[in-house]
Amino acid sequence: MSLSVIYALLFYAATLVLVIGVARKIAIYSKTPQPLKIPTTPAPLTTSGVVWRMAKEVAVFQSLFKSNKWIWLFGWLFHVALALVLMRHLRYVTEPVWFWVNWVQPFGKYAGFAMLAGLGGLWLRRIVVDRVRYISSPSDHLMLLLLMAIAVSGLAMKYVDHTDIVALKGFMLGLMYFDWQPLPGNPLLITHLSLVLLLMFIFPISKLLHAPGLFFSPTRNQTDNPREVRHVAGWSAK
Amino acid sequence: MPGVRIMMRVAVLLFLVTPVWAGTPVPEIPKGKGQQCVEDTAMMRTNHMEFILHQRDDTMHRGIRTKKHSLKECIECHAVKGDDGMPVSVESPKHFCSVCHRYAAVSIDCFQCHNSKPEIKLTGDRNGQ
Amino acid sequence: MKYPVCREIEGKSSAYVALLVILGGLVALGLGAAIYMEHQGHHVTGMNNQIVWGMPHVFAVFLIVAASGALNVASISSVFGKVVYKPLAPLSGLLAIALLVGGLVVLVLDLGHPDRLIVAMTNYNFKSIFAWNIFLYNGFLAVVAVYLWMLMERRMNTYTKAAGMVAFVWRLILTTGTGSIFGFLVARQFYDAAIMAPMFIVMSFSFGLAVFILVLFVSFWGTGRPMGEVIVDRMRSLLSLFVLAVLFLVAIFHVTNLYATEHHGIESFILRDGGIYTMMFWVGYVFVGSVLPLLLLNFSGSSRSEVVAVSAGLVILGGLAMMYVIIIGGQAYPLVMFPGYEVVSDFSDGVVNVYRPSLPEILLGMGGVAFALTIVAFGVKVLRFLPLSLADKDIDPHYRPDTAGGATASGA
Amino acid sequence: MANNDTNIDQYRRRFLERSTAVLAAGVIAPGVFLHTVANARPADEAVTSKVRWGMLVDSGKCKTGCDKCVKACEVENGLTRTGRPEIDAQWIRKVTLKNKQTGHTTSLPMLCQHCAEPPCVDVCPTGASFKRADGIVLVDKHICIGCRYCMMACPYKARSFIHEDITDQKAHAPRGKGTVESCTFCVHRVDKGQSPACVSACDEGAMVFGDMNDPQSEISQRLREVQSMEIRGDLGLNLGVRYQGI
Repeated sequence: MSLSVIYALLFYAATLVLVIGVARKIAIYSKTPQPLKIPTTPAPLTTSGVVWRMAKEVAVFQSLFKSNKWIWLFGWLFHVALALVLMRHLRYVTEPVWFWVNWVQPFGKYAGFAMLAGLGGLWLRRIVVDRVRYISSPSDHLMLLLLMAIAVSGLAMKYVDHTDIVALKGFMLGLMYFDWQPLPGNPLLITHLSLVLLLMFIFPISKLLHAPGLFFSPTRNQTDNPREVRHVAGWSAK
Repeated sequence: MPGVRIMMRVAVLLFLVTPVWAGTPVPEIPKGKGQQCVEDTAMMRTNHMEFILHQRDDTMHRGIRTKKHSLKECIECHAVKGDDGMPVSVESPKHFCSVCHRYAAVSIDCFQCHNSKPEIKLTGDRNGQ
Repeated sequence: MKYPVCREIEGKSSAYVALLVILGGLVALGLGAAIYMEHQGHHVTGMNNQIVWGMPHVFAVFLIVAASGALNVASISSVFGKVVYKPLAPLSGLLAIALLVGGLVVLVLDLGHPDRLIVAMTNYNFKSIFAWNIFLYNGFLAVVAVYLWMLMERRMNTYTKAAGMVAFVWRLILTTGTGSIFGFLVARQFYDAAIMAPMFIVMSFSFGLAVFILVLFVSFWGTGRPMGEVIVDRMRSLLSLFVLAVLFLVAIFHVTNLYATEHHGIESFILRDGGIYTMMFWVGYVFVGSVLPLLLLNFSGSSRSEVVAVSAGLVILGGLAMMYVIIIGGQAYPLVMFPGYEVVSDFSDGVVNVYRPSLPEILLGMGGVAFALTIVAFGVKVLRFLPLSLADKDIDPHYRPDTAGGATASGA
Repeated sequence: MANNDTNIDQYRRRFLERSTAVLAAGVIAPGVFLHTVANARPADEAVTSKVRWGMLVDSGKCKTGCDKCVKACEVENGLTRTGRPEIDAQWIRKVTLKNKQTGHTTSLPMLCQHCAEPPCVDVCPTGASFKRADGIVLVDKHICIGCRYCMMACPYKARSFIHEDITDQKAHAPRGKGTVESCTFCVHRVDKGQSPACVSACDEGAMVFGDMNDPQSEISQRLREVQSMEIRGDLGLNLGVRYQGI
């Protein structure tokens, strides 16, 4: 089997694992009982207040900011940069490319470096700070290293050894149209794609599930109205 | 489980709207004049910017005016004619550079200053002196 | 005396929200103006091939000069050990960063190619004072950020003095660099003078303090935090001193020029025949920006915070007028290429160059100011920059309740 | 593939055209180009500081009201007028001088003086303003950020900022919005062994162009013979453009 076929099949498999895996986790989260009202105060009293609070959590990591400035700095830097980088990558799966992706493009280019800096800071923390090193498991380190390796291989393609991105886009679109196109055999590209595939495979069983998990945090997503509304959830509902 | 049912419906819907019948959109790269580009095609596809960049600095700062990697020669050789028989500018999606650069959403700065069309030669190259 | 404590402002009042909305609107207008200028090209501005730097540069240079001056209060506290100023140091640092960022944004957005900012960061010509300034500006941001960290995180407090010292030296070099942008221009009659650097340093003291006073007082009025007479009086005398110092150096600058016959042309242009520039100089800078505030600060018989705030506002207006005279006036006067000859050409040789500021330019400049203030307004909400109290009993080591009378908390 | 064939034919025809042009130039050049400049440098050879290009302007021969040099420059480099002179690019301009004491008037062309110590190069933050080894001062528009500090620094007002979008540039004179430009001494012509367009266009023989480092060149001989001056010589910039008869 040729490289292109192997990677095409891998991409389908990885997508299935990612989508089904994360969906399954979300289903589990949604069924997990939340027996008590435990929003951390000061908490919003209305649903729209909760939406606003969640929006701030998602966009600026508010509670992290309040608890630790350094983790916030590196973490937020990494996530925002990642968002930009992902938007930049949309050009490989849209034709014609959405107009706003063209605008994001130049920023996404430098966001790669910011992403690496953020990850580097987070990893440094796990090495340098005694208490954090003690509680860090191998998987904590490995996830950071995997993300850093993805960033480095991506940046290397941009700045060191170019790859034929027109052919690459053909390959990616080919996957979507079920009309497979050849994948350029550039070693850096293969490395980059393999690492991303790995990430997709392990995402549903990794700590990266904090992404959907955030929305299910009872301390964040509950309204502070235990006296006004009777709280009924989970096992206590029966 | 209503959640799972909804997700399955969405999955089916996504599958339905995916245009399986259409072929993958790939750019049709116009052929240049002559038999062969100045470098191997695969090399040009990945590294043309490096060649042009290197030549640009050599020409600009050191006065080296060899033609092999000169942008002017790229434009001459790869000009694409429009409906009116005249070479099209980079604004046109048919322009040699535009075809791929639009596809890959990579902006080109060259043509803010450089002409993207070959010079119209009236009496050859001898209007000097 | 209690240890001075800074706290975030609550930032939920409708006045605060309104402030953010207004500032945000101004920033959006400025950004829109910049996009318009870049898209159309600079022909939509008042700038042309004779007056190459215009309104954006007046605002940008003012903001950059004021930025280094805004750090003064922090320096006085950390470097020179004046306890009274200690609670003001964090705000001073924040304002310094905000003003510099605001100024740089304006400068960058006015470039012919703001998209090539990365080129400016990766290609350096070390003979250019401009390239040095890029280092100095970025370095200033980093140095002040570290200084704020040392200042605001308790376990780092021991390094505050060292970091404050570095920041202080850095800001002096930075303003020297800004002044030298003009001082190194051998071609132009009005620039090309070594005194530009010290003059800019003193200007930074004055303009920076004026901006600091306004921001401080307004935020105290807005939050209802108590402010005593001691701090207001310190600000009053400090501003008065700086305004006087600038006036002195400006006078020296012109007197030196007037002594050399070669410079009589440009001096009579600025001081006597320059129309708008002469007006800007005498009315804008000398009267409104210097004499009036000096009178208010020293002879109005009042050291109420309102009087000091109004004076600070006048100093800022005078500062902008001075920047206009230096930057635009200096370019309006024709280049002297052929001494002793009358020069005529179809390219504005030998005539006073005309400049009409356009709306987009002004909006861009205002946008930069608004952006700087947005950073401050947002900064005091999310981090502990603003002191809880500047009442005499909280900050003055020599405070004795019996002698202070009823003067405490008068400012609020 | 008829289309392809014609392409190849065109390619061949052009190739032949060029070869003959080069051949002809090689044969005729020694005679025709004698009064212009030294032999053209091979295309793959870098410029060196052995050569210093310079120009001598004889203001005595320069006629008031004549602007052939200005027009030639515009045609050669594709400079177009926008109708708003304050933002028009001006690489070379005619200046009329009137002595305030004596009333004597002189006319002369002003252009980039191609200083040996150019202030524009000193102040440029990115190094976009640079001097080629052979003394020609240029703007590398690829790294020009459009800050206009060089325009502030130039004692001769020789530089222009491009205020608008430009299309259909000459292939040998790329220029675009947001960058600064100035007289290039027609570097593309000089590299081919020709004189700048303005010099070729001047019927009065008021402009001489050549290698100031070569004692045998016409410009060096003239500079030895006649009294010449540099504009704002007080700045000590060692100019590549000298004036005679001011």
